[in-house]
Amino acid sequence: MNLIILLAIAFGGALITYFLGKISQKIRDIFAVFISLALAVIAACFYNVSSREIYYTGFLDFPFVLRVNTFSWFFAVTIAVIGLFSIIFSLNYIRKRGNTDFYYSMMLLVIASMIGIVLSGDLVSFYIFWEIMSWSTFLLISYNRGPAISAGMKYIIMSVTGSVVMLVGIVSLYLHYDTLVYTELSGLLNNASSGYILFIIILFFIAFGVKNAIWPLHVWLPPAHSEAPSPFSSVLSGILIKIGTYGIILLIFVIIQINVFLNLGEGILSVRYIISIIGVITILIPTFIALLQDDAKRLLAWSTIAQAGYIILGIAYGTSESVAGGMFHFFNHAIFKSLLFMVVGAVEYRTNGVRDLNSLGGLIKKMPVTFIGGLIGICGLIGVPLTNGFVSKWLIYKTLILNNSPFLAFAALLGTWGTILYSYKLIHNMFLGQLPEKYEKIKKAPFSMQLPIVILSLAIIFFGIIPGLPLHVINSIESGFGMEPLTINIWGIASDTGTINMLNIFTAVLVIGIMVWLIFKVSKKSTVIGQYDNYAAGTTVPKDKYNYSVNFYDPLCRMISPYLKDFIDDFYMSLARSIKNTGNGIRRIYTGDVGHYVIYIILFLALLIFIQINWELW
Amino acid sequence: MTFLSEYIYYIGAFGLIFIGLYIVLVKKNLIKVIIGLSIIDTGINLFLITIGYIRDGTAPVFSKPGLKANEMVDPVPQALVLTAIVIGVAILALAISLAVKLYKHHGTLNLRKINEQKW
Amino acid sequence: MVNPVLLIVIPLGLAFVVPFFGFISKKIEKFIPFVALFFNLIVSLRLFPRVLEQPVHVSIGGFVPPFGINLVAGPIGILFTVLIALVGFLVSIYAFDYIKEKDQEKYHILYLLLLTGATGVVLTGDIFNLFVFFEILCISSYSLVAYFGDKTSIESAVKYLIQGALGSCLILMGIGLLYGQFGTLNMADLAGNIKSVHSVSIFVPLVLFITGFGVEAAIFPLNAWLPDAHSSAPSSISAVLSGIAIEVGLYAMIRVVFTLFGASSILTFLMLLGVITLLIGELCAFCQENIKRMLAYSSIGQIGLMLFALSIASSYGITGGLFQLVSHTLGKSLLFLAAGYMIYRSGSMNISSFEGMGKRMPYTALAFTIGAFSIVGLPPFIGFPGKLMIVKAALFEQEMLYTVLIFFILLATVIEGAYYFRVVQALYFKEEKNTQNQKREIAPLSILIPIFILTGFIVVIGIYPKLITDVLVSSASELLNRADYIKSVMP
Amino acid sequence: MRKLFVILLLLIIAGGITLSLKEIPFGIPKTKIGDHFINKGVEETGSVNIVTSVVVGYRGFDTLGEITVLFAATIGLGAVIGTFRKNSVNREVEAASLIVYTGCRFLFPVILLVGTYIFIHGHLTPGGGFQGGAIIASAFLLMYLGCSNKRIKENLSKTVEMIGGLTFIAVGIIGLAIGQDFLFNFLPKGEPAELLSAGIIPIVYIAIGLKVGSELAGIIDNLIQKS
Repeated sequence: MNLIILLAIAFGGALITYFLGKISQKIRDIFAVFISLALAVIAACFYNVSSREIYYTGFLDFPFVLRVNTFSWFFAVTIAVIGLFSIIFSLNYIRKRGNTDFYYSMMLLVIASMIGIVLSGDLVSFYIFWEIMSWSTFLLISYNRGPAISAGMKYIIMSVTGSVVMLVGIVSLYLHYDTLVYTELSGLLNNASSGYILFIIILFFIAFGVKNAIWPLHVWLPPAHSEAPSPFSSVLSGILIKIGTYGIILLIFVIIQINVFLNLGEGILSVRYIISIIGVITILIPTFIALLQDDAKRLLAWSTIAQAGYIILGIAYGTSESVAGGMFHFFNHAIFKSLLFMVVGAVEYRTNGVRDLNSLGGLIKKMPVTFIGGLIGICGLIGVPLTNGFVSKWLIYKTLILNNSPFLAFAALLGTWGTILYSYKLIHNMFLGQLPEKYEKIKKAPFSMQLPIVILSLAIIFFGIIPGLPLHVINSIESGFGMEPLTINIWGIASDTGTINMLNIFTAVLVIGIMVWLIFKVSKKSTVIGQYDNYAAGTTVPKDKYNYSVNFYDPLCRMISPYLKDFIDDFYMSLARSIKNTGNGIRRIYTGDVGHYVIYIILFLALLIFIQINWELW
Repeated sequence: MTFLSEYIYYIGAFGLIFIGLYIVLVKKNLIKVIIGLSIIDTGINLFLITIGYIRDGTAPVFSKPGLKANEMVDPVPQALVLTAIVIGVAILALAISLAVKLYKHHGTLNLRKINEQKW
Repeated sequence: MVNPVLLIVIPLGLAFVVPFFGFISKKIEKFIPFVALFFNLIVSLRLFPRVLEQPVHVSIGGFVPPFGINLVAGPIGILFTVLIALVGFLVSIYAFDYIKEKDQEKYHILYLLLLTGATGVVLTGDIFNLFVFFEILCISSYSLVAYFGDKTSIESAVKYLIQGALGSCLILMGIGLLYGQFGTLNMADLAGNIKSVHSVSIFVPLVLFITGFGVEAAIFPLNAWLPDAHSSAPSSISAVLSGIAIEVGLYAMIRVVFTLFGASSILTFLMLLGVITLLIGELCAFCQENIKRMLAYSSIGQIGLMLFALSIASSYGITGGLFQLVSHTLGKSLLFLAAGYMIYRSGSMNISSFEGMGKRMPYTALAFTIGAFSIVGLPPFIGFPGKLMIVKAALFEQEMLYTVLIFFILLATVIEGAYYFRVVQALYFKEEKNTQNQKREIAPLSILIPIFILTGFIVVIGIYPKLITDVLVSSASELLNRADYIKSVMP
Repeated sequence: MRKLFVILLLLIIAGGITLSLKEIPFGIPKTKIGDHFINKGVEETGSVNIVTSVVVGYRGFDTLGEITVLFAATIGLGAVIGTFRKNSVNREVEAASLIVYTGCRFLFPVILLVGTYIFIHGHLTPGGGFQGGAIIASAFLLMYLGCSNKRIKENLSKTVEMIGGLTFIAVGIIGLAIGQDFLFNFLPKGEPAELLSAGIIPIVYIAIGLKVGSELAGIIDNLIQKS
């Protein structure tokens, strides 16, 4: 199987979907699912294949290269699988909406361009796919209309800013080294001055940081994630922003090489340390901002930023364990965050678009499968043992502690603590507590929504118990980058600095679980009580008047909220306003009076002559 | 007075051009501006003719035998002026027609007041 | 043997006989520009391979230059001719249904004359002849801007005429000064005499030319006519004005600066001017609510970008600038055509009146979107290679100034993106306010065909830029090799 | 304020131009192509009026452009003015007195004759197509002024204009067709200073004369009738 065929299927599928939809909606749906399934299968077939092909040379003397190795395979498969699930999830979610041809076509285009990004073997084709991804994402984010429009605008402006900056970096690399193919480029920067490397790092980091929502560049993410259609939010949050992570890994490990990267700068001012600090900031601030949110999707959006912080922290820290942790966390986050967005999406679908946590509640009985999915999802997010999030976070903490970075480790732990708080708020306010009366007749989510939720939940548990599978892949990626490999077995990691064996933990938990279950079974002291069967000062509580979920964590929130104002967002907005004002000021020169215009002409003429006569400049 | 006799033609031609420019730049009335443009045109035509002039030269027409070729003025600027005049007329005609229409729409020819199209 | 002079003469002849066809049937008239420009397209494409080997020189009337007038059909000239013929051809199809006024005859004649003038400007090798054709271009565009005859269009046309006529006067003055000094009008002959622009006597004509052509090329601060004129002309004319007329102005300016004067010392200034033009154009466009004014200001910005790239004066820079020129010609014509039809349907030029157009006119809206993305420089459309080449050319110089300027340019690109994306959002993602008009209205075929063809070019060249880069490289070398030009005309 | 500023600007430009005029001394023979035209013009084009040989011969292409400019202006003027035709009321013009009326009618053919003479003899005496055309147009202007009931037949004037333009281009293309350049002087040049000499020049000049005459008359007609 050829890489170019894979891309052709991906892009061709996106196009054909649009026109199929004009014929029949059903065929289009089946076709879209089929295409994304085919992508996932074909991408999976490239396991352990390492190949590289030049597919096109006509573009301004830049050869276009496609390549696949374990690194890009890992990302490609994740993208294709999550893409498949969200397409399946969309089937019901999007059915009643207008312009569905456009939706599916763009969805497939986003997936295709992301696969293109990870499979491209040179920076120009990388950039081209990157931009296609940017604008197709923009169109999808704006799909929901209303507030989505400004969200999309924010996204595309920041994204374009980032990518033009990256373009400068790419062209500069080309002019210095005369090639943009990764394999030829890697190692060439060894001899470059550290100033130049820093220049390149900053340029690329702005671009990737925007996509990855690293702290000062994150402002587009919360509105975009919350306003996009939910299946797309799960793609957006699960994988699209991780394309930024891919870029950062590419930059650090392939283009610059890890040893050069680690030696940039000294001590606290080293580039590695600064980026780690940024990663920690990206964990801390958004985590607590997430706590303040009342909109389920916005909460998850902030959580996404925070989790991206873990990934950046792990990768930028640069030891083989932390990098493994970062990459594994990328994988895990893709699973549980897309799961959580689907859960919220399912609730939103059934409640006709309600995402406000204060007005939901008690849906556990109505949508049990969705609840279980949500529960497993937040367990993964928090990093409860036996879920995949545990292993990746453990790897990151361990390496931070072992390498004498207690502050970073502490901050990361603090982040996890915050994660617990907001995750609980999310699950509680949606599924637990009292069921509002208006949701009495709510039905459980349709099959096409439950299927991805169930599969992703199982995946969380599966990879939590057998982390060796993905870690094995990550290990071979790392050895491909020339890093020291970890010792891995199927149940976890066995190294001299610390061992983790999920089989032991699994057994322990299983035993404890059975014991607890037995005790409850034997004692039989507890009785199940209906939701309205409770007392308050002798009278029953009227329905819908009493809701636990409003003002959750109120004292804490009141305490921290003054510090968590999004200054960055304000800054960008005022920047935009000032540009607009400048434009408004400048266009006053076109006064509408033709007398002024001719004076401009003569002024220009006179000025040039004056300069030449006086200073003989030219 | 040699200075004047040397340069009087240039002074005249450019004098017209600058008068025209001044009118275009300062006057408010569209008709005056059009006249200004026309004056600039005339000035340039004069200037072109002046360039081709040869002292005591005759018109470059061999209308009768015995005319010496080296006493004739340069024919090229004359040809250019012929063209330039026609172009000037063309612009003038178009400008006048626009002025007529402008007056019908706005009821004024004051260019300072006709500024709906701006910014 | 195809003679380049046919490119000018045949359309001219056809323009003269339009009234004759009008006597037969009023319906035939609108096909005349179509036929003429199709002819031009074929001829210029057939000339292309020959021109790439060696520029074709034609002298008029059998008089060798510098005595007669000569046409120089170099790569750059034929490149422009093809562009003019192509866009003109497509727009003439568009006009079949778009122009519905009574006096169609005059529209078609003027339209054909405008494009003929543009063709003459890019082919001629004689500075006064260039001026004459330039005047044809200008006069027909003045009248076409006023074509609707309503309040705004007359006002814009008057302002355009005053500024344009002033510019022409300056050019003529410059020609006079040059003729006075060198006694010749042939560009190659003049160029052979001009060694440097340092002395005031050479510099003044240069400045006069820059200012004069700059008015038509819409360089800041000479561009005040453009937003008015482009926004109040019929949309088909706006497409041609924005896609061809200002580019031809830029061509004339660059030709004069590079070939006639060889003024390398002034290039840095022009480059700065280009960046300023770009920034001002984009900032002004950013604040517009009127779609056609927005597009017009965006054209100013794009001209600035082209001027910047061309003024880098390296092979990379000129190639990039010319690529940008091609991409702007295609993209902006497409935008004006698509926007024009949407305006025609919604009856308002306000961006907010475009809301919901994505549903009502799906194909036109799609074409507009692609055009907008292309102008912003997103792949896989034609704007991207242009942007890439310009960045490459600027960074290749390895100077701090260029790096700083390129960041300004990219900032302007972002601003440009901002306002184009806003329109795209309005097309697709905003609910239409008056709901009774929700039915789909597919535009007539004569509107869709040019739009589709332009879209096709934008995508195809965007994916496969090699189609035109070879031509651009040889055009760049023609502009850069002044000595070769002189030698080839005046052996 | 504005005036002062403008004067300042103009002074700067005047300074620049003065400096550059130093290179163009007045009244001294200096042109390269001009000498060539004077010395070789008669021989090469057969026209004794060198200006004509330049206008129609050496720089014939300019002339083609020039009549196109005029053509564009005429059409443009028609387009601009013409859109108002509907609402314009036919104003009652007081008829001219008999003397003026008769005088105009008497002068009309004479002026036409003069104009025709001038453009036919363009290659022999000062004058030519533009001048002749302008004189012809003035005849029509006189008619408009003096005899308000007389009008140009629009179709006739269009036809004349078209024939003029086409003749010019056809003559040019014939030169191309016989394997030479555009506007090549393919006819025998004849004896200089004869009426039938100078090859295509008289033909072209007649064409120009017709075209310019009808165009200018058209402009006058448009301005008088429709404004």
